[in-house]
Amino acid sequence: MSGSRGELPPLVDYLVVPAVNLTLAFLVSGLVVLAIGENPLAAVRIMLSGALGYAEGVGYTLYYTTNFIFTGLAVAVAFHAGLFNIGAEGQATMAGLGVAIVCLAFDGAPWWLVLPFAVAAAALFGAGWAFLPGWAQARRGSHIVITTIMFNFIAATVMVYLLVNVIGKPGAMNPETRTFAEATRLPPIRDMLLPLGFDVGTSPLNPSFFLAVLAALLVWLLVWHSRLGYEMRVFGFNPTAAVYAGIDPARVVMVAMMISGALAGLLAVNEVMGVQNRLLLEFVGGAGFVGIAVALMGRAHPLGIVLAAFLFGVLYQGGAELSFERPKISRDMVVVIQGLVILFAGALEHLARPPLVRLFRRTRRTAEA
Amino acid sequence: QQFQPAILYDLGGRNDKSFNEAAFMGAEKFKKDAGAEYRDFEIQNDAQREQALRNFARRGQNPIIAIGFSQAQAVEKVAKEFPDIKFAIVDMVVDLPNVRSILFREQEGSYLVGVLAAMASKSGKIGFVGGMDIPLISRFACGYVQGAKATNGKIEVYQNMTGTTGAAWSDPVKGGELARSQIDRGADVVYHAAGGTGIGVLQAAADAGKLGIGVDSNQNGLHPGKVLTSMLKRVDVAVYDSLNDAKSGKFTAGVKVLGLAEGGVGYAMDNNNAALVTPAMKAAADKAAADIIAGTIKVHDYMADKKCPF
Amino acid sequence: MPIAPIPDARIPALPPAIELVGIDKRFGTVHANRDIHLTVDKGSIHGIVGENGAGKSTLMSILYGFYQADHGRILVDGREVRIRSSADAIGLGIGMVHQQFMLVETFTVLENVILGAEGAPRLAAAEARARGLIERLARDYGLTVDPDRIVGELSVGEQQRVEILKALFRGAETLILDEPTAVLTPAEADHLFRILRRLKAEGKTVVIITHKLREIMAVTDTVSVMRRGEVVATWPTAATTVERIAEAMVGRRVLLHVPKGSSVPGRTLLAVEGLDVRDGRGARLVEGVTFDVRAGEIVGIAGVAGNGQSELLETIAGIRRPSAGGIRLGAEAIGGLDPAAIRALGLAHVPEDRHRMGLVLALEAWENVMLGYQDDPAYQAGVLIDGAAVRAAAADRFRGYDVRPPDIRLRTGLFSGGNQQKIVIGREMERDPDVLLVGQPTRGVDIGAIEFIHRRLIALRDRGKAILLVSAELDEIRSLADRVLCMCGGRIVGECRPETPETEIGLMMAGVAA
Amino acid sequence: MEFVESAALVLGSAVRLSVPLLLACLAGLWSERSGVVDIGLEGKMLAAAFAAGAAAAVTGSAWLGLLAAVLVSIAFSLVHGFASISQRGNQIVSGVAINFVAAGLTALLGQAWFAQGGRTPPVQGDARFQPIDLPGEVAARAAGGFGRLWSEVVSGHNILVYLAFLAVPVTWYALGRTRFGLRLRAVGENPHAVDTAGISVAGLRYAAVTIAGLLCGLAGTYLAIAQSAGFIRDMTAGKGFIALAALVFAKWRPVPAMLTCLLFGLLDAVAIRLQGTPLPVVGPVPVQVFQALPYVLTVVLLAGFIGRAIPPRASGVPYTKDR
Ligand SMILES: Nc1ncnc2c1ncn2[C@@H]1O[C@H](COP(=O)(O)OP(=O)(O)OP(=O)(O)O)[C@@H](O)[C@H]1O
Ligand SMILES: Nc1ncnc2c1ncn2[C@@H]1O[C@H](COP(=O)(O)OP(=O)(O)OP(=O)(O)O)[C@@H](O)[C@H]1O
Ligand SMILES: [Mg+2]
Ligand SMILES: [Mg+2]
Repeated sequence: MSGSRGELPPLVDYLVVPAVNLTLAFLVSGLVVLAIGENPLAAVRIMLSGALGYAEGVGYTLYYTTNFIFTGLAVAVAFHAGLFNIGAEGQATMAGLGVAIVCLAFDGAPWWLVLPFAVAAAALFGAGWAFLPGWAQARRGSHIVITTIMFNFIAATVMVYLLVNVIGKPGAMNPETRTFAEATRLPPIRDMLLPLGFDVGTSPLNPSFFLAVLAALLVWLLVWHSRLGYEMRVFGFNPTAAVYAGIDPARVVMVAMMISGALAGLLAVNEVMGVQNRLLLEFVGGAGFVGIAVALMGRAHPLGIVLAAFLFGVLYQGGAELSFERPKISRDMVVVIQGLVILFAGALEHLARPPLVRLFRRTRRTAEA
Repeated sequence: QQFQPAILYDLGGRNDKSFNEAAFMGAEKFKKDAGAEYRDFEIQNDAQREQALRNFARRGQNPIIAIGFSQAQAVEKVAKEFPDIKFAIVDMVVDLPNVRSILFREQEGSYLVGVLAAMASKSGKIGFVGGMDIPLISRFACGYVQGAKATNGKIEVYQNMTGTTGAAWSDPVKGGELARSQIDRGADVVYHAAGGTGIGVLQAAADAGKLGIGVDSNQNGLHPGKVLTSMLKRVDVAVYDSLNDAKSGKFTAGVKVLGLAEGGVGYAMDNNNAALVTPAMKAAADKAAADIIAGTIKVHDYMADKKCPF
Repeated sequence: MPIAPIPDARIPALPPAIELVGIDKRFGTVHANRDIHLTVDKGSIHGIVGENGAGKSTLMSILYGFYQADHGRILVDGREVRIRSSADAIGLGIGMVHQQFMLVETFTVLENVILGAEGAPRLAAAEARARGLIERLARDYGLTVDPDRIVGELSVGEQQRVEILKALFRGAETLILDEPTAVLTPAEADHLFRILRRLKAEGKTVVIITHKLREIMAVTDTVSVMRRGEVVATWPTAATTVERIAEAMVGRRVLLHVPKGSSVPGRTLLAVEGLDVRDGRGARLVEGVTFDVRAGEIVGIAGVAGNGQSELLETIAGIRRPSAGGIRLGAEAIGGLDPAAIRALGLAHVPEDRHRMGLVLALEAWENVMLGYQDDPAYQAGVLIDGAAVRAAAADRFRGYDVRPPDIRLRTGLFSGGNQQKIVIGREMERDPDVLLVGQPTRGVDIGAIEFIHRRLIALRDRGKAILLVSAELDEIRSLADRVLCMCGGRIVGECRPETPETEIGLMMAGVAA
Repeated sequence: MEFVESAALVLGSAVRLSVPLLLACLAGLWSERSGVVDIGLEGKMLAAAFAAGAAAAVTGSAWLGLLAAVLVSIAFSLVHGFASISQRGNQIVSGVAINFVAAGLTALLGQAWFAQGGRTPPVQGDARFQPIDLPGEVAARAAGGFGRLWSEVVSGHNILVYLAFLAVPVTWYALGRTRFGLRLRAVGENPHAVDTAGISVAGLRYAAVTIAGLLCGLAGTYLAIAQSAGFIRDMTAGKGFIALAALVFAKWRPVPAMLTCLLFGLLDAVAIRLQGTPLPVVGPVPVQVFQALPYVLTVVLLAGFIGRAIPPRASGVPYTKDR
């Protein structure tokens, strides 16, 4: 490849290149903004200040980031074991059920008491929903991509059934459970910071953000510093070598899928216990699919994932702000911008590299001369 | 307090050919009549409901009208934070002193189109296609069945729901196929309550030379001569009235239930379906409407007991 | 008396088939080829030797249009040409058999042969032509392969024939072979050389890269030696010796045969009895194999690749399950245990395919040092892996086994084959196993490294360990083993002393003397 | 007889439901057999559906709608190709991006141009692909019973349906029996082999993604102006992902792809038909049971009978000369 990694100073490689890519993405988006008669520079300013310019905006950005960290990590963990988990959406959906059951069962109990159980339930339900595709792949040779896609649909169906016929709130138009008691809800971070004298405004950001950061740390330890992670990577890169090394492929596949599902499931802690405070249909809202892009853009590394998730958080919050401020820029426009960013910063990430490499070679040569 | 109205649409968006669009139409009409500007916003995900409401409120928008039952929790929260601002919510009750809750008796309008469907049907079989198996949609279905059965005791009603994900509201292909399956089994009138999916239902009925029934807004014009009628849910009127009340200082909080009596629901007649609805049919429907208003016909509300006894 | 043609400056000689002038190539910071001048005469067999990483493959890949040189010119038949892609090279009558075969494993032989040279849009005509060619070559050269077999199911020797067929089908006048015999048995190699001589007789030119100096002496007319990206010598083969070539290659004197004392076998450490192995479809791969290996001896298994040796090793190591029979490691019955359990009992295994099995090329080198030993308590720190301990062990191995470059953080795939092999051998031998299974320990490895690996194996034996060695190199078997078993068709067909003449072992391997 | 007629109706429905899946699945097949993974099928189909709906609405011609759809879909394909072939980017990320851009852009332009909430105006008559009656249709229908099999299942579909099923043998032949197909399959298995055979890896892959674009164009057209009468936002409703699943199910082969898509269509049609009818013995069953049926059966079939599906070896891996 012309201009591969390693020919540039690390600083350039990890900071300048992504910055150039993002700039390109915004330039192209700017053309679209221009086409509908708005000022692209103003649009970028609104987007950035909406996402990062004030406490509440930051709160929203981080709230979205939380979701994307969970699903991004989920996809990445499976990825290290050579598995493509498209099922984070369904796993998170089912985890929502687990969280709701716990919260309803302990309704009224203080959140810090309920939280461990909710986390456990989320992980358990998510892992359980991922276990079957994992099992089918390991023992029956079914392809994980199909089974996880199918399990997404099945999860949606199960959820409608349960919410309409079993656990739904009586008399509600909407298939949803009753709302949890105030005490049981995860408090917004504002409530935790106000006593300390900070006001971050009203945003849905809640302690699950820390859970997400913790999860990223744990995934880092798991993948690069634990035996299981080592076995997963060996299997992911070279299944034959894994067998040679005495690693049981079926076990790795199932365990990796369950960890992946558990991580996806944690999203439900944020959404169900932290934000919606009730179980409702489609609360995952596509975060499972965004997780795929997050994981890949983050190169399946927790730090990368946190950064990519943050980028998507900025896009989501900044996008909302943008279409709020500039009614002409509809939410569809925002989707287009998100797509362009994924395209330029993700898929076309090498676009800027060869010119930069050439630039560096030239400067180096002039420096030598 | 200034008069600076704002509208918050549900996930379907401003132009969903359904109740969001009806709300938009009401606001537009008001804008034209009263010459007052308004702001609006289409959310992209659940988290934006509260955010958008609060953003409106902070900017001093007043009144703020939220469309759709899913907004209830957000309205409740934000309305508490801004007790001086007037809120209205469509399709759900939020019990606060500054919130007007507007409900519709969709079952009553559905009853009327059920009557028309039963009379228009030659085969004695009619169909219903819903978007998702949720209580609100079952309420449409149940009223429809009741009206049809009341007209023709032997009538058979096929019912289908499209799906279980958000895609269920935007899958005209599946909707068309559901309608076709009902038509293949003999149905010759098909009523839909399925958003964008319903476009496919009406299309399939028209393609097969059968009749469709539209929903929410007047969809008769989609296939002139092929859409028997549309069940109207006058969200436009509700929005218009709320804006008007607020402007003229007559805004009241509390629950407003809009049924036939209040002109909140009904069935659509226009040039497109004039030839389809015979005077006898129209008379029967109008009689039923009068009886419902008079209370001699009780239309069952599915939401009351989650059952449809017909 | 026939007189050999002597080049005469007065008669205009035929232009050389290939002339490389000042070829220079860098990969990033690596200077793979430095100002190379090389002339290959028409109708000759030209050998190229050099250590792993000397730049041989790179040079030939430039000639074949796979890489572009940074500087330099190429002349074909005396005309300067520009080779920008393999298509250009093919058009100039250059064919190449790559070190890593460029075959589509899911295709049939026929499909592989015609790929890129199909002629008409419909395949039928090309297939018929290829069938004809395959038949003719089978007749003329004994280059037999079943045109309708799936390539992935062929033995490496057969796959190589497919590669040669591909080149000939495209009308190659100059044929480049990159380490063609690394994976062949002596008989297959001899077969190949007969074919090469036939090609030469027909006026074609052959360039052959190899690590086996014996082969250089046997088939080439001219030999060029490369070291660190440069051509350091070119000689008429007849005018040089193995020792001179080896010295030019490595830059020091090399022992081509590692001396070894006679063995003092002790107690039986590995005993295999009546072992049967079947594949998924129930076909027998190993049949009724019985033998033992005792402390302090190296037992060699000779055999043509694909006769059950690999499966035998894999079954002993626990990668495959035996369908019948027993395996004992010391006193323990290990038949049917999994690889981790068997390893824990003191068996180590150098698999024959390091890329496929022995290493994970995408991992950093130090991570491969714990492959198979990830459960070792020495590598654990609480619930986590003790990275520092593993890296320390890795650095130690790298020093002890002279792995170059000694960078344990480098991605494993970036090491040359010889050095990758040293990583595997170091890992397995340093566990001080009672029994070591070794498959093809020096495949594709340069002579310097071969010497090193052989020394290590003998040293292990002398420490009273049992070694079971599978190799396609009869030379290797004969110089290392204390006893030789011949395998054919999944059975042990005979046992002999390593001094037994090569031809006799060869016959046994073919199943004739059984 | 009545059973046969019901079966005929369900089968007819299965055929119609399977067509968009089949076209998208074949598109994925072409792309992935060449080594380019394509999870942007959904987006391309959606973009094509919009282009078809918009062009047909404006020009009044279904064929111009088709042309526009194909061009737009190919344009998206080429973007994906540029990212994954020339730029060696991550193919999945690129596919995700395509899906985002298509979803946003169709709604955006739809609203900007037609102001109907991202819908295109409904089309009628020549702006739509109409059913084609094959010979004997009327007689077969009149005959009832098995005649209905002819009239419902075989006859009376629009041209795109026949094109879709024609694309199967064409794909089979082109992949299996032609020079182009041989090279294309080779590049998906081992691009090094193709490169060293003097054939352009990039050229082949671009050709493959272009064909994928063409087929997605047909699929989108079918959705918008054959099966429906206009574009509606998000109208692909996940079919691109189901097609992807079908592709794996079919192990990347054309004839099994057709059978799989027909199976998926059939499961869907049966689920539609059974919804709301009480089952013998069990009695009334929640709708969701039937709605989940196709997905559950797919999983069961996959786990029970299909066995391991091995993708083309080089798929998803950008081609570089170094190892
Ligand atoms: N694709 C590549 N990218 C970067 N560097 C390369 C590449 N291929 C080869 N090299 C460098 O070029 C040098 C020569 O490699 P080459 O493969 O030509 O050696 P070789 O003589 O064929 O070795 P061997 O005997 O092991 O086959 C190596 O040391 C390596 O550093
Ligand atoms: N992509 C690459 N980047 C940098 N160096 C490389 C690359 N590929 C190979 N090399 C270098 O090329 C040299 C030779 O590698 P090569 O793979 O040819 O070894 P080899 O002995 O031929 O292996 P084998 O015989 O097992 O195929 C090594 O020094 C290695 O470091
Ligand atoms: Mg080499
Ligand atoms: Mg080598």
